[in-house]
Amino acid sequence: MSFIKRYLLPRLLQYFLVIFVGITVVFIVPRLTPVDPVQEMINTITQRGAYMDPEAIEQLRQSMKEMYGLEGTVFSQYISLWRRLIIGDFGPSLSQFPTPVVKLIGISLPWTLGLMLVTTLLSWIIGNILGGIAGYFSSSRWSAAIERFMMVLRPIPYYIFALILLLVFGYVIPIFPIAGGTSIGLKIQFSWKVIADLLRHAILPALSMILLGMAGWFQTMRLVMSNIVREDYVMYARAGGLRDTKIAFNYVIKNAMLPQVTGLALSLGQIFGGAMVTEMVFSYPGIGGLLYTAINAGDYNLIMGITMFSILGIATGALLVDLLYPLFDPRIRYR
Amino acid sequence: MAVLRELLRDGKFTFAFTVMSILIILAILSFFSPYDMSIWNVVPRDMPPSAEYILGTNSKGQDVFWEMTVAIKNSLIMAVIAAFFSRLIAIAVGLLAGFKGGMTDRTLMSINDSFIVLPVLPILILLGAILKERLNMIVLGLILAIFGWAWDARLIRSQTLSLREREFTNTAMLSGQKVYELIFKEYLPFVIPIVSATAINNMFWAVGMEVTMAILGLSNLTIPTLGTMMHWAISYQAMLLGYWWWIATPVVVSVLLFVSLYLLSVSVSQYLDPRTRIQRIGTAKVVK
Amino acid sequence: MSVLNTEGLKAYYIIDVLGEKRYVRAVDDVDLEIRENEIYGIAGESGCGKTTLIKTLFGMVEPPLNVMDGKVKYKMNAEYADIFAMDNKRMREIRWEYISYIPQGSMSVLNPVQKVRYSFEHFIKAHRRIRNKEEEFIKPVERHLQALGLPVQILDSYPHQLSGGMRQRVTVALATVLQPKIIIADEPTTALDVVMQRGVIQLLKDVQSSLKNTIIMVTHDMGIHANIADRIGIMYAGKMIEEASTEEIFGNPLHPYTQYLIGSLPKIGDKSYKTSAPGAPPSLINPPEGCRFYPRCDRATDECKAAIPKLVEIEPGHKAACFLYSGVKEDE
Amino acid sequence: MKLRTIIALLCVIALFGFTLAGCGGQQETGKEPSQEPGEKPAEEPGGKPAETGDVSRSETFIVDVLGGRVTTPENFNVWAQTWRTPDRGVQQLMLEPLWIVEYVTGEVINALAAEGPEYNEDFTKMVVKLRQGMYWSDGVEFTADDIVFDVELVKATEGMSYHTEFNTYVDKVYAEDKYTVVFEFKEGNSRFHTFFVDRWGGFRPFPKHIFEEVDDPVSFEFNPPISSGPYVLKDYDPGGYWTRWTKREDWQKTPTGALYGEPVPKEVVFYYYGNPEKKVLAQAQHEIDLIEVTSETLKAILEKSDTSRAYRKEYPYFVNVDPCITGISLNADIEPYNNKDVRWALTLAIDIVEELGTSFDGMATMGCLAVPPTPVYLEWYYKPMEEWLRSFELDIEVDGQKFKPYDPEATKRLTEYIKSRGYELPSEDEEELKQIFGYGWWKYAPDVAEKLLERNGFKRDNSGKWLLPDGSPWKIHMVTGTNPSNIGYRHVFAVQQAWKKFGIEVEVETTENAATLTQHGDFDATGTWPALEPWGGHPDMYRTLRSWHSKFYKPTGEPNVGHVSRWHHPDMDKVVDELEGLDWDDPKVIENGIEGLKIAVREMPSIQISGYPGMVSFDEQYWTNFPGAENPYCQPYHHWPNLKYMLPFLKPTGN
Repeated sequence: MSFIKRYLLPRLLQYFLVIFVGITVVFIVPRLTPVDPVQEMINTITQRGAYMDPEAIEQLRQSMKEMYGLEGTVFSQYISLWRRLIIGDFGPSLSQFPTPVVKLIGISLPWTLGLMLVTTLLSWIIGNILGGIAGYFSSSRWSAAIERFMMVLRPIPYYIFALILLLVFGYVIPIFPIAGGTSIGLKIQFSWKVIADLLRHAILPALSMILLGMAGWFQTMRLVMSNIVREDYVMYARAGGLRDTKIAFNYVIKNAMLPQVTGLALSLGQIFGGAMVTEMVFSYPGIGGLLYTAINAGDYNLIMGITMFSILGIATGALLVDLLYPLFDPRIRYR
Repeated sequence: MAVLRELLRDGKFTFAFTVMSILIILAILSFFSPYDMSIWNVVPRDMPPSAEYILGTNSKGQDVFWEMTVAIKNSLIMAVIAAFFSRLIAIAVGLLAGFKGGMTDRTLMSINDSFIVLPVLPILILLGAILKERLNMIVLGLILAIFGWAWDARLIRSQTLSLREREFTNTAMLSGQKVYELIFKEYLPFVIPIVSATAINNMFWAVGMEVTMAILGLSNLTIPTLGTMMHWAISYQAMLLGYWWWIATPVVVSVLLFVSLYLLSVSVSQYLDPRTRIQRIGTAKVVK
Repeated sequence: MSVLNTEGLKAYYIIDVLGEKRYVRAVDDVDLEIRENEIYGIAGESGCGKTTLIKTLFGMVEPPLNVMDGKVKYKMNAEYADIFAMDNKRMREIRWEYISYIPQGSMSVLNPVQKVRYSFEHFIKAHRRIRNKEEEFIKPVERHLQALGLPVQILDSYPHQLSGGMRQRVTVALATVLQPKIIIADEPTTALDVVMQRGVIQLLKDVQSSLKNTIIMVTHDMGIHANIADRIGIMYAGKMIEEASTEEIFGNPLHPYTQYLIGSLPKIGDKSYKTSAPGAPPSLINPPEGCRFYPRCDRATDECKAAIPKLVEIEPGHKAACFLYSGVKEDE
Repeated sequence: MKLRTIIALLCVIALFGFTLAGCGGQQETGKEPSQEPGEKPAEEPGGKPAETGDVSRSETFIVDVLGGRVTTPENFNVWAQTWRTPDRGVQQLMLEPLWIVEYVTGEVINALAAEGPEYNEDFTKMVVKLRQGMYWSDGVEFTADDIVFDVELVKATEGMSYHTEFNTYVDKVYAEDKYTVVFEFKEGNSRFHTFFVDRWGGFRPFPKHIFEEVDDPVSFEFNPPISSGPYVLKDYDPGGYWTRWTKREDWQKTPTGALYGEPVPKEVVFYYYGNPEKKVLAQAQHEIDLIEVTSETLKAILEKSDTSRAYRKEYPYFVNVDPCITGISLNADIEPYNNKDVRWALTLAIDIVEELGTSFDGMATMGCLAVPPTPVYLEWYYKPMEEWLRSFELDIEVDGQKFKPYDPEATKRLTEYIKSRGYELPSEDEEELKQIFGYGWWKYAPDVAEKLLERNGFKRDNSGKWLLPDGSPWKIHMVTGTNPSNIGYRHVFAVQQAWKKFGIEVEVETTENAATLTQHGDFDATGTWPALEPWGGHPDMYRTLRSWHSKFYKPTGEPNVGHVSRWHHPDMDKVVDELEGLDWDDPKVIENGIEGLKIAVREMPSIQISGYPGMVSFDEQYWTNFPGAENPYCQPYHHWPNLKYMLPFLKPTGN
């Protein structure tokens, strides 16, 4: 059982250590900013003209600080954070007090998960297939053409790309809605109509992410693939008169997929962080937009709640890779 | 120079090198700009490209061409700083962790993984709020360097691990070679291809991050960069009002920049890859 | 009785340099006759076209390599078949079955993520229908390994778990598992240390003597040739410049280049050898006019600069391409 | 190997399951607060299940949401202290206040109140008469009991808006009869009723019969909400982008119905489209009827949509009735901005024409007083004060004469600029132009500014850059938000240009935390309101001037309470104290206000530049008779609570 002692336990320890450090950083950094959640709240309320008596503001500030649990030293806040996190309580949102953070996340997370899961998987699959084909037949003309296309596609600034998609498919050829996650009046229930509507709203954001994401996967896959095609063991298998399909699957794709699977596991971990810019461009409901609001409102608890999800997601993804990779690639040992 | 001449045999490299040279020349041109880019209303607004204003003018009353030169300079400086410093950290951590193993490895990888799991964009936004007006291109470059090394340190570490397995390490160790000598003489040559390829990827990432932050309005908007140019163009509705020259300029420049960086990365790593290197040297001898 | 022969074989790499086509004449007008039941060695400096020659012999011609002229014929069922006239399917079928290949650098020729067993399985299944796995696959392979003195356990190992010598022996076992008529071995010992080399060489010898087939052995190491080859061909700059039995080559080398090669040989088994001749091999894009060796040859005459000597029989069974022995020119 | 495989797999599965289970569990606990007593399970108010696309566009009025995406879409409890995006229909359609300001006509409308408040002599008691025959949307009558209950509940509940205010002032509140509420105060307060005046906020009554069943009125979601206004909630987007309201059948029983008749649209949808460019696209496709935008965005819409029109049909398009004054606030608490001369010098270094040209392409009403230059305030303050402004002198001599900084020609200079940009002036009549572009501003006098600075020890270095009196370089740190459509943002960048031109180093920080920074005094200059807005529909300047009272002064570093400039002056204290003793309908209020504004001119605590040049775009595809400049029957914005009073006047086009 030396595997457990020598590899698994230390690796798990590292896993928790990483989460611990991540959470600590996310706790400290917002508190170093000049943002004061109480002030931001008072400003949001008064900015638009709601009249607050100057005398009342002072008292309000004090009472809000108490309610928000921002009284006391940073260290005691930190201790109480862990006390809460251990029992799975993220506390109330400060900007939407007293709505619990988990509830806010619960509203937004399904949108994010739905969108990101599908786009991450699809861009991975399409990118790898295209990249694989282009890498395998790297000398063919259309392989070069598709490579050039991807090369130019990938670096287009995402925001601009998304905006162009929106202009083209939302305005010039108005086949997709330009904002939101649902049509006016839609009640979420299980019917084909509802699913079709949800899909219609998700297509543009998804498309923008799939296209650019795909280009990234394509490029790495093509690179890996064209390297593997030149590997000696592929040449050798060919010399041995193996069938092309056998070579393609057992010798090229199987080996090329290894780094890509790692990449997929980590990207899947990242989806908990949401897609801030996508959600902003397409006005799509989700966790990224929520995080942006939280940061700007100095909503410490909400920031913590959302980033905690993404930290857990990525850390687990990385752990997954470390634990499973040796099963796929015998060259790597647990160490 | 010989290396360059050899690289220039590659059509991809030639293209990328040409584009990059043009961009660098443009960046240098920025020092001869007739306008101070922090001053608005120095030229008529919203003029399409003409002989007088090669790339037209924007709604702030600035010449887009000269704005672009400054933007290229600033974005490049930022990207190079980010790439350079993150490489330093990545090499140090990767080699050390891979070579030493054990506790050192575990500690370093814990730190490394902590950086990997941290959500970069939110933290950048928060850091931007802390640094406020001190957030110039150099500082931004350094910040991005702090967040841009972790992945590559892991790569370098695993490369070092596999090098450690090779026989020459044992031979070297047994023959009493000093550790740093071993690392610098024997390992670094294998690590350099990763470093150069990832350096270019890192610049790619840094410029992308800057663009994202600027579009969100969170970088220093008074400094022209590719990102802030897009920010101003978007917020003045250049796209909808048909001032295509204003929005297209930074987009095209950044695509060109990225494409040339990508091609550079591909051809340089091909050049440096020990395996293709042997082939290439083999043929090079033949070709001579 | 030749089992494989070539006639005026020309295989060039075509390289596109800035829109201009250039030819690298890696194999330039080579005639070969390789006999049944012999070990034929091909020697020469690196970059002289050895590897290209055996690629061409094996029919593995892919761009940028092109066969410009000439034929490669295998003797099959008492007839000579031009391999460049065969279709891909036929090519695929005769490989391993009729002619197999032991690659250079066994380090990376086995798929790193699959056990050795599967390499055997794939190579065999590509040519034989296996209905009963136990009877038709596992047992014969195990017998084969045992016959070659290899432990059966290697089948369940990953390539990286084997030593370099063991991996090379696996490739020998793989190349011989279908008992082909011809085996081409491309520098099978280069990456190994001296002890390992001996083992592999001995294995090859044993295989040949039991199968009574032909081995074409390429290496720059004259020591190995001395050890194993029956006949040796010396290549220089894409051309075959001398061919004779091993004793003849070592005892009576004719061509100045061969003399250099033999003369600089320190002792058998030493991997490194001194530079065989002053200067470097010529460019294969713009080879020197006339004899390709004349710039490095201290016995060169004006004739050598003007014309290319043809490989002709100087003594029985001993061919050389040098104006010192024969005035026959290549007609170009 | 095999054993390892299994262990590794098991570990991963366990971890993932653990994580997921954790999330699932948390989500469930998250639902708990919605299990409050008194809350009915959410059901479709209309009764029939909604389908997609069941919106009859010709009967639906669709408008924008200024507050953006709603993060808690199921929560309609706007009485909790925190932000609930009230402009998604909650304040415009669902709720009626007691009183509401109408800044276009300059009046305070009695909504749920029947008439204005009645105070006693020493302002310790206030009587409010309620409008009779008003009903909540669930059929319960609105009475004095609601108000009494509301005030008492708020007093008792920490975390509800106005909790502090009501506790500070209200001693007793009781119903004299069914429609009369009496407030007794702990101390005299002549402006207490303004807490109930709706001007984009204010206390709006909530239904007693719902809230009295609730344990925790702060976390209570008030869903489905009960309306006092003419519309009720139909449904809302779980993602938070749209909220849909439908007209009450008993709309007569609301103040809107009683005052203006039946609102025309059958349904109103509040839809947040996101970034400005999306709003343009949405309106170009006739998917949104009313939006607020920037000048560039408006230009784009007018180009793309034939049916869209702005507040003014032709240039300069902008809304000149918005009751906010915009410009630059200086931190008058820190060196060197605590020096009046410096503040005046910075003002005179701005060329108003260039400023307005850069920021809004000339589309704004210039205003040099601490009061917005809307038509009603022009009448109340700018016109009466013009003579004084013309003769106002600064304590500095130019050519042997005291310098008179006021520039009545500024309007003319601005119209010249407008013509040079190729726009057509909306009128040739000088008076009319003054109504639109303002009465005048301060002279562009960098020479005088130079003198003002020099006499305070400022010097220029060799390159012409200004140095502080101590010889160090002068760098102004300006702060503004990240939203380019924000008016303050535009001013900050335009003024930065002016000051740079004058030779001062200026750094602009754009940050999402501009609010905190300004409130903590972490800035030199900012685009935050240079003076607090007055009531908008009432000449009383109490609200604006009071924020400059010295009793609210806090030193820089401590959170601010009064105006962000932290400026204060004994003369201003006196004016404010006097105002406090006046009933707000007392005619002397204007006199007093003029006194206060004069002090603000002399001292220049912050630089007022222009009115809030709002840009709205109406789409006339489905609806017409919008309150544009030619027929300003009501304020034109979709986010002001007065929207409900616009709805009875809309006319369907039948498209």
